[in-house]
Amino acid sequence: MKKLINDPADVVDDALRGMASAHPELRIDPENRVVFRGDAPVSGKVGLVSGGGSGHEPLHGGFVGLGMLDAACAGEVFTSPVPDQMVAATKGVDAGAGVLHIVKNYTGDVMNFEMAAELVAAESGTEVVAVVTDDDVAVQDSLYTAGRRGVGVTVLVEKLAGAAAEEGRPLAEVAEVARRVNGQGRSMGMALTSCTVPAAGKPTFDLPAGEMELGVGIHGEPGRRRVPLAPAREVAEMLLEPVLADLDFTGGDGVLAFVNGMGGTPLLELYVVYAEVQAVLAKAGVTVARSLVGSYMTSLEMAGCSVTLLKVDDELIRLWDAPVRTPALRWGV
Amino acid sequence: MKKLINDPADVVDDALRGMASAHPELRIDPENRVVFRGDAPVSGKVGLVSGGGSGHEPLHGGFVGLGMLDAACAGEVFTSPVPDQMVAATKGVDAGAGVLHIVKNYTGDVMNFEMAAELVAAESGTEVVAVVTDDDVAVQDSLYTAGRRGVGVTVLVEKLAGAAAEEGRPLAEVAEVARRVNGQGRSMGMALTSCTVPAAGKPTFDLPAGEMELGVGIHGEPGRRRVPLAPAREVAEMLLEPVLADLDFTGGDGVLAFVNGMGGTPLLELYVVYAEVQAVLAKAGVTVARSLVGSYMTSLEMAGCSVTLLKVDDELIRLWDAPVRTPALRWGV
Amino acid sequence: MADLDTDTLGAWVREYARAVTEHRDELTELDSAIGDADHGTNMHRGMTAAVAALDASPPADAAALLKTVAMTMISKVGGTSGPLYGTFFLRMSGALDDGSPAAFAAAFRAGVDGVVARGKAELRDKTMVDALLPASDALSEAVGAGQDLDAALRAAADAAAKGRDSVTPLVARKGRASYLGERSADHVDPGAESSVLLVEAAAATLGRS
Amino acid sequence: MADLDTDTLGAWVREYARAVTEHRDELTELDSAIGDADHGTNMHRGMTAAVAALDASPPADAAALLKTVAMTMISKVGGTSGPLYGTFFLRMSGALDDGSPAAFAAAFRAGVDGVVARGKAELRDKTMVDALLPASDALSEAVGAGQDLDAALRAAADAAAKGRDSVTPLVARKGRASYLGERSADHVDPGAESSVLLVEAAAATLGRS
Ligand SMILES: Nc1ncnc2c1ncn2[C@@H]1O[C@H](COP(=O)(O)OP(=O)(O)O)[C@@H](O)[C@H]1O
Ligand SMILES: Nc1ncnc2c1ncn2[C@@H]1O[C@H](COP(=O)(O)OP(=O)(O)O)[C@@H](O)[C@H]1O
Ligand SMILES: [Mg+2]
Ligand SMILES: [Mg+2]
Ligand SMILES: [Mg+2]
Ligand SMILES: [Mg+2]
Repeated sequence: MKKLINDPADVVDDALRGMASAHPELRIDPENRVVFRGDAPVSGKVGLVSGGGSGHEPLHGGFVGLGMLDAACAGEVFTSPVPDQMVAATKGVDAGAGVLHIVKNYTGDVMNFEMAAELVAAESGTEVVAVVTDDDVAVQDSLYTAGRRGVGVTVLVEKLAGAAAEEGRPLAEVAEVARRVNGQGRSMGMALTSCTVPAAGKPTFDLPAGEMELGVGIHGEPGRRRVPLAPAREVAEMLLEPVLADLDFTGGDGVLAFVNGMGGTPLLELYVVYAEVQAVLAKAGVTVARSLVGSYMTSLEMAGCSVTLLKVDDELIRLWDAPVRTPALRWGV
Repeated sequence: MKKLINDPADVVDDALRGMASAHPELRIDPENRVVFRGDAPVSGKVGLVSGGGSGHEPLHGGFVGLGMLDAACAGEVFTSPVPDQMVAATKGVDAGAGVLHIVKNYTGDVMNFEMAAELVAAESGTEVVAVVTDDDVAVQDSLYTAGRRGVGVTVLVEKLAGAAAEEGRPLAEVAEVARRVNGQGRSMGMALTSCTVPAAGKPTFDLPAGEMELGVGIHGEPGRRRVPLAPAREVAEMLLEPVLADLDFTGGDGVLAFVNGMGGTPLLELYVVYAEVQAVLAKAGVTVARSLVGSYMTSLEMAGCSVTLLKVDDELIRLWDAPVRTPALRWGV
Repeated sequence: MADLDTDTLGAWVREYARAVTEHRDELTELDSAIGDADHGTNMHRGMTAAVAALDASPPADAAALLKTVAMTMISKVGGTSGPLYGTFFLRMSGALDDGSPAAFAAAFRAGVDGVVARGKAELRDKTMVDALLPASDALSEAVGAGQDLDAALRAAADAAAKGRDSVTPLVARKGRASYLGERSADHVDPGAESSVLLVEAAAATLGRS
Repeated sequence: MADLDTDTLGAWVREYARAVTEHRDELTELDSAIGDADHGTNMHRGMTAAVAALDASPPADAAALLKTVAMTMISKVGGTSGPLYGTFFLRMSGALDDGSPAAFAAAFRAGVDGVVARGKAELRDKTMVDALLPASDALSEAVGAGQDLDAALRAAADAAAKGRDSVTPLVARKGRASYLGERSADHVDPGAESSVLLVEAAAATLGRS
């Protein structure tokens, strides 16, 4: 295992220490491993809390700030944070207008956030609403699975619901934006290599030269099937085909197209993929209204990418363009 | 070789195509492989042109926009662009106030920019000044080398000289800022893995498990020496020791500390490194005034990092904080 | 054989902590194949912390002991196993009546019911439930039939192992492994394996006490 | 033996293009060891484009031919080798007088002087100059001594190869390889190798014409 870390057991604490130094505009609670907006709780504003296992940086801590999250809980690598962290985050951002939990659909994340909400309900009058993201079309959303995973759309939910909250809208409306974004977004990912969980010390799976995994998630879990390595052009088709089959993205005000790097894939390649995604969408009659290209929701050093499409309308475009000031997404301010 | 590309020969053109789609605010000349600010030439403003081999993204194309570069020339992977590109870029950004060429100190880059400047001088009255960056302390700056390489400080020169140009300052002053930044900045890099040049098809060098290269550049070139893998704490010391030995960074208004990822290293690890860099600096009595952590000047999918320190003063801090709107660095606007 | 008390239950917890540490890499390896390569790390972190918590402030009684283990799992593990094993010990703690084998069997059943309520897994979904439920059934049945705790826990451990093995060929329908579809078949479920270790630890300590 | 003309010089350029294509991977391999793994790709891209440019609009005379090669190298290669080989052909083009061996030798020297002027490398810096300069000296000397072009170019090719080999044990002092310090010793310089191919291509074509 070749990593720039100290003891694998300390990697999350060490990284939070680095984040705290590098981002004095954030407030980091090292005990609870919560990254707060420096000015949280923001009076009158609905608080947005998310969190999940570490190893997906900049998600979620890198999305804390004006116009996005109020707090993010960092779990161990690829392990959901614990309820105590979520309770601390929820209390820390509660300004009386209620708190939205943005939860990626993984059994552990859902259960821990549920327990946190139960604890908050028992302890205080804070109103908490949870929205679960589940946009990964690689997984069948059926009784025979844990449901679709929450992947790329989570970043978009955090931005768009964050903008809605920043406008001073009430909890129900902010939650509604989050739910709508999740409902209108779909993703599909692939990997060229596995990643290595620091504490495990070796790659989670073997991926021989000449092969790639289709339908991977963001935890180094193997995908749905293994296929021969293909040019970016075909990869774009393989990723978009199930996405476009799952939801009609044509017409309307177009889509937000998001090509996400898994961590080990250079930006040069992500732009190559984006060019091919554009081409596939143009052929399918899908108009791109906004785009995002970069490594925003990663799986440690895994090489690969995912594509997320979100149907947008005037309101979502306005919320997307609204000011945001976080370590990883910043504009308009 | 596992890459998200089509034909290795097309990788630069394909990526520029993707950039053009993803960033409608830029104007990309695909023939000349030049990324322009959408509003170039900006009336009354000194034009800033840089460029270099591809494979270092977001450098340089990702730094084109308000407050930074006016144009960037993309060469083949790890190969300096050709004079024709630089001539096209220079003409395209010339608004009468002259043009600054920001050139990383590599023999090829320097010669091609020199030839371009000769061509521009022969063809037009455009005043061109070149500033060469050479901040890499891994290389001895002596008669027996090609001089120190231009690495991390180049990003800072582009930001700070770009802000000076945006203020409407004359070419001589903008060039002076660029030279001052280069003179006050030092860097040192390391690699955990090699990268693979697409056209070469295999890793440039072998780096066995348990070993790392110290003093690497950003072209997958082997470093100065190979040492056993060490914890982030020691890596930070090994990188900073020669940097701090080369220039006195104590006192004054402190430094801008820049931890740069080489492409294949996840942000989680960069923050771990940043935490250790902070600790070393604190012990050495160096105050951090500003910081930057991320993969801004990469070497394809190489795993590793570099550390750059820049001595700053009030003026440089003001220029750093000035608005910038580019794909990869954006704030204040 | 003495009734179960704080010491004997403490021995169970310590033995389980030892076992998950011994099998840490194996559990993580199982989780690499059909999950995210953290189950051994998770269980090790949680049980080590549980033992440390017991050492730091020795619990007043058996219920307090189980509650300490529960709260430590819930606040130190995260992921799927943290809430589930946490709920298991929490419900056991609440249900434990006296130190009799019957009380233990009833508390164990309450714990397993808690896991099912929290995780909503059914038998043959290929989760820890496939080891825990048969174990609980075997334990209750043996105790009900008047067997001593030693024999009853041995039967429970056998049933847990049989349950784990019976779902190995199946396709997972809950948790991360379900994302793999057909590819999850013919792999041992890591949570079922850690549950087998839990019951074996009980047999190795409580049964002999 | 006929004097050098557009056709024979064209044959040289085409043979060189063929040779760098044949040795592309080898040149890149040499550049991997002490550089950035692109020299073969660079030379292949440039010379293939040069041949295509000659095919697209056949040059009027020998000077025009060399100028087309020069401008193509300068505008298609980049890196270090683009400006240097471009300058070589550009200076040759400007210096070529008539089709005599003496004129060729003088033009070749002008080309090499151009490389030295542009790159400022000295002998034993371990660059292409260590192949080109001895080749130029040998060529001038042989032609001056009245040898025919065939023999003169063979002597030049031998001198280029000897020059390349003589610097292999040395530490590079120019270009990317100089960054490696001591680690650059005992590696063949890729540019010296591509220069040997250039002179060998001349011997294989011009010498026999
Ligand atoms: N819904 C569920 N109910 C009961 N057990 C479950 C459920 N989902 C998953 N599990 C168990 O959890 C185990 C995985 O635990 P762990 O790896 O620690 O958590 P995570 O999957 O969050 O990484 C699985 O092997 C399975 O036995
Ligand atoms: N200053 C110089 N003068 C002459 N030749 C040089 C000089 N610097 C480097 N070279 C030659 O250039 C070769 C490398 O060319 P190439 O790999 O195409 O360019 P780059 O080094 O820019 O990647 C070296 O092997 C060396 O022979
Ligand atoms: Mg996990
Ligand atoms: Mg090069
Ligand atoms: Mg797991
Ligand atoms: Mg090279």
